[in-house]
Amino acid sequence: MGFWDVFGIWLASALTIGIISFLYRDNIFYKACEAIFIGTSAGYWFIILYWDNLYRKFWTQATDPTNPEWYVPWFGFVLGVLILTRLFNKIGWLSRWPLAFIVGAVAGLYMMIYFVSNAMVQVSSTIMPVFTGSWVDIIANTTVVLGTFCGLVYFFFSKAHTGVFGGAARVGIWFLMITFGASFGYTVMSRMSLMIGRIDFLFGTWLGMIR
Amino acid sequence: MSDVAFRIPLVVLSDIGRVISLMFIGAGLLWILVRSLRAKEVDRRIVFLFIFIAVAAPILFPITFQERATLIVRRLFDKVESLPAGSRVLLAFDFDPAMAPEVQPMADAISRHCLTKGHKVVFMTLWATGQALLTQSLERVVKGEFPEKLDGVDYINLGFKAGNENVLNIIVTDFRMMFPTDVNGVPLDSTSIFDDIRSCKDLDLIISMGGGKPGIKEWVLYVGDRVNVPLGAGVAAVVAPQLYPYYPKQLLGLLGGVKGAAEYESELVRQYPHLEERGTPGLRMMGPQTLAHMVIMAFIVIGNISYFISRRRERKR
Amino acid sequence: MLSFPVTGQVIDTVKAVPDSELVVVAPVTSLIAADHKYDDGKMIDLSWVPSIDDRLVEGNVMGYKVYRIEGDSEPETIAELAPGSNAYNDQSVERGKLYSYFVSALSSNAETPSIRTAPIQPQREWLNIELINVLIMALVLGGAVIYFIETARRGKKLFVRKIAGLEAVDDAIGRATEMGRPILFIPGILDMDDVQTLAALTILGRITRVIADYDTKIFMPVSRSLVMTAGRETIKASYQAAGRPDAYSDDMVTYITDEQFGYVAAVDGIMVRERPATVFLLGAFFAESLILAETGNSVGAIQIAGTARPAQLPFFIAACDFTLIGEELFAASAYLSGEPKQMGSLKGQDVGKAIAMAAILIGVLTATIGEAWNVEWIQHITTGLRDIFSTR
Amino acid sequence: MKRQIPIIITFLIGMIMIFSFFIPPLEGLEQTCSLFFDVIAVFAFFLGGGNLMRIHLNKLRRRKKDWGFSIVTLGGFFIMLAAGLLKIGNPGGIAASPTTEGSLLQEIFTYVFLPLQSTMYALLAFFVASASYRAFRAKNREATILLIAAFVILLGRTPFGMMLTAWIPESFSVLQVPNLAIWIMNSPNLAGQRAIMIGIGLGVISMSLRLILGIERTYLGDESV
Repeated sequence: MGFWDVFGIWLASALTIGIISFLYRDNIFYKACEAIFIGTSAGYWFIILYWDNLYRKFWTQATDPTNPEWYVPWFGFVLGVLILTRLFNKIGWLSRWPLAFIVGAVAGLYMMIYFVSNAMVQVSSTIMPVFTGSWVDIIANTTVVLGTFCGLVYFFFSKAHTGVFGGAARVGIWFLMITFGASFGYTVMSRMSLMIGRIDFLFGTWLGMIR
Repeated sequence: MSDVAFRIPLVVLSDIGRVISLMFIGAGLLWILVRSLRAKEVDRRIVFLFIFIAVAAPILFPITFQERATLIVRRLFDKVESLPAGSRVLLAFDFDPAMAPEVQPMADAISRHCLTKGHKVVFMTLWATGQALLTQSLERVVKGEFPEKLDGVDYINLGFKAGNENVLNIIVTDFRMMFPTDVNGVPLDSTSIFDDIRSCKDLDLIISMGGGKPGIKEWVLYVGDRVNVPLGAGVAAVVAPQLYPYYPKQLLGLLGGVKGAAEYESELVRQYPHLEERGTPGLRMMGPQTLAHMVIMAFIVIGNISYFISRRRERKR
Repeated sequence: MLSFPVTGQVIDTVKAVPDSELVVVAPVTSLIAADHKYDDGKMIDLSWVPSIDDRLVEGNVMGYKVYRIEGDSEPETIAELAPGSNAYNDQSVERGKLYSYFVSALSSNAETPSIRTAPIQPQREWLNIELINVLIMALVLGGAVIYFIETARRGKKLFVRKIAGLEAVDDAIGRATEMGRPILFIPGILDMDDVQTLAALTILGRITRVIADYDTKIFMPVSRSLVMTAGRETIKASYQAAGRPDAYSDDMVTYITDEQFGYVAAVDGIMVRERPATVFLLGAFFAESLILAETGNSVGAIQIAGTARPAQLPFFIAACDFTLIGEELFAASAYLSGEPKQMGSLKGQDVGKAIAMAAILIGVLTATIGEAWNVEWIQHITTGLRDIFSTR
Repeated sequence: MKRQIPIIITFLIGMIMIFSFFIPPLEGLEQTCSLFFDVIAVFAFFLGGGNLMRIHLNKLRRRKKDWGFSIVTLGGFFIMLAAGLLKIGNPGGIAASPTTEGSLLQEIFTYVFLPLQSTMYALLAFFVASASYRAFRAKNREATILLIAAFVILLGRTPFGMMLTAWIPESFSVLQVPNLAIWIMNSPNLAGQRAIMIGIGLGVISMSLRLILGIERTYLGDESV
């Protein structure tokens, strides 16, 4: 290994320990790591944005003489310039135009996407026969249908959770709680793998203590 | 109750580090338990310390826990075990270096098992990036551990062929059309292992190990569903839930992630104790996971004890 | 039209093979090229019956090649397909041009072309009839939302049940005021092109109104520049509406970095140094959800969280005091506003839930009865219901 | 005027986007909008990055607490900007991708950025532990259900889950803890996820309509709220 490789590994280990030290308490090493992280990452993402969005996506399309729709990206450019008007008090209100554009586009687009892929698809896949297959399947199917139905009852806003309705809502919350508990328990393993990776790096790559 | 059913996790205590770290965890938990019996909350930094030790100790001083295979794993193990010696098994190494940490342990264990049983093994891969991994594990497991086995007689390496599911589409009717020769250029006709193998139909078992595309799904759709050959699989943990629906009809058994590998290794070592010294990476990788899960569960129990005790005290007041 | 477009029956791919050794397979039959329905005229669908030599046992077909002829030009290969294929979807056509196709069956050393299809032009359609059920559903729901908004506007009282997480907002702000510590608002880590960020900003507008009244400090570190701009607009407007424009400052909203964990490192630092009394975590969160929520918890803050990402909800439930689950996040702003017309929109969304619940109930009943007793007309109801909610 | 135009823009664009879903000739609009968004995001960064510099320069000038770290932040920021804009050390020269292997930008990414990122991510392991210690307590019926579900899943991921329940006969093997864990993931968990997802789908419709119809306009800095 050359000097720079060794230097890189020592630097990486120092940064790793600096971040971990936050678990004990906030300290000067963590603050240093944080400052390095913020500075370099903000710079890094600007570089990616600049070359990828402004140069590759905008500039190459907008200046391509063979592109019959070369003028389209320029509308985006104008919207982009408008956002900078915030820097000037008098015309600052113009910066709301690009915001209004984004809000309209996102609201309209996602309204349909979420409706179709979240609501419609889930309803149609819940429509299924319950009493088929072995007793295990029957219980499983009933659970899915009952849970989905009661879960929806819980989300109902127009009726207070009282009486039979309240009972169903209660069952709905129980299902949600099982969902949350189960997903939580299920992710523990993958989270531990992340830590195993860092410990491997510290004790293996850096200190060479792992056989 | 049989002696196997309730076997206490076999912790091989050979290293002093192991003893110390386990004692530390045990004594620490006991101390926390006593504290919580007095209804005292544990500082989160102590939780952090424990979880760190629980993960780091098994990495530094290998600590393993004996697993008991779940049905989904045992069915695959039993199939390999029950096939008569000389059966033809195809092992597909459909993974790349990124997936290798999870999938390689199971690939090794299954290869070892097949060769120990005296099956004839055909190795291949649908992944260009899997070729090097396949060659390496052949060098290590097959040639290194079973020097008496002969290339072309007891096993053969077909290597990689481009074409994804099209490769499967063709070998399902004819191996030679896709693989005129093995990876070393030896014509299949001149190898004795391929004497009576023409297509996938002539195999006794197919096991695909991977987690991407092409992978298990392609093997199920293009091979398993079309010819009547049992199909087993080993996949990375994140992919496993998507494959459960294929079990048990289209998939004989399924190893999911390091846990699946560890279960298989356990069964293997139980059946063939001499294989233990060849290494059980799956069990070893499960060490930190198991200990971490146990520590978390212990903390949940302790947390509830201290909660109930403090609540009872409040009621008394 | 019944002529082979390529000279010779067989295109020999392996020159060295004499004719007698060529493996000639039967061509595909019934090749049909049709315009892809309900698109912008950019696709043509091909379908055919595979060669009779295309079988699993003793079959000789190695695959198929799809050729396209644009106008009068030379045929070009546009796809090579596996044996067993019987359809292809050509997505590289242009409106207003004529195309015809033929498909060759490939053997190990030769290929046999099919007859050529009649020329066809891809067509543009103005309405995607296939999605008409989605359109009707969307209109029904949209109509319900608008109807209830109008009803509420005309002064009819509408009941909306209490949402615990939102009832707690006032107390949470009050607590920060009493303790004299700041309120931290985290709008998720995605940009303005995510609906959850929009939801977070609408909620921000509501709670800053209260914050401005209480004269409490709010701090909003963000990971996207656009969210910073929008957040400043929102807070500024709320302060103006509260009649305290002088109390607003741009420093309330700060851009940190676009990097997910860089942002998390900074916010964690802010939490332990500023010790906010109240933390709002609303918007799109990923793995950082638990890191932020646990750190917030460790400094003793009251935390109100909400996201529409089901994978992160468990962590908020575990580590925060109140969690807005999915739909509640989107309803929050309307609920907090307390305005009748906003509340009306929540009623509209309940109509959607009622439809979904009814569909599930009826669908499951008919599916079960239909399957158990094999009653045909009941099975039709099930299929019909599924069709209404299907999206293909 | 100042107030009306943004509301009209939102309304028009929103309506067009909704209907473009059903009108094939408008298929390409989504890409155009996302291109516009990408361009706007770059310009917005001039504000965001400018704000970052202003804050840290202020800290430096006024010698506020921890001003030393502001030097580090600014240093890192400018080094990255220079490395990326001028493509310093990039083997492919100015025409190559900024993230080419061997360039200064990519080296800093590998040795500084990556370890920080993955360690920050790895902190999750610790927080998962502390959260489960604190949160999984049987305070009421809901919390008890949460606790039991989590405990079964956790147990199912250790060898003990199988060891404790191996005596259950094969015909009831679904009750063995690892299988029970899979069952919980596939049935009640699925049901809960579905209810949440359907709710989200409907919630987004209602919120989007409020935004498009101009009923919800706090984000626009509308003074009339």
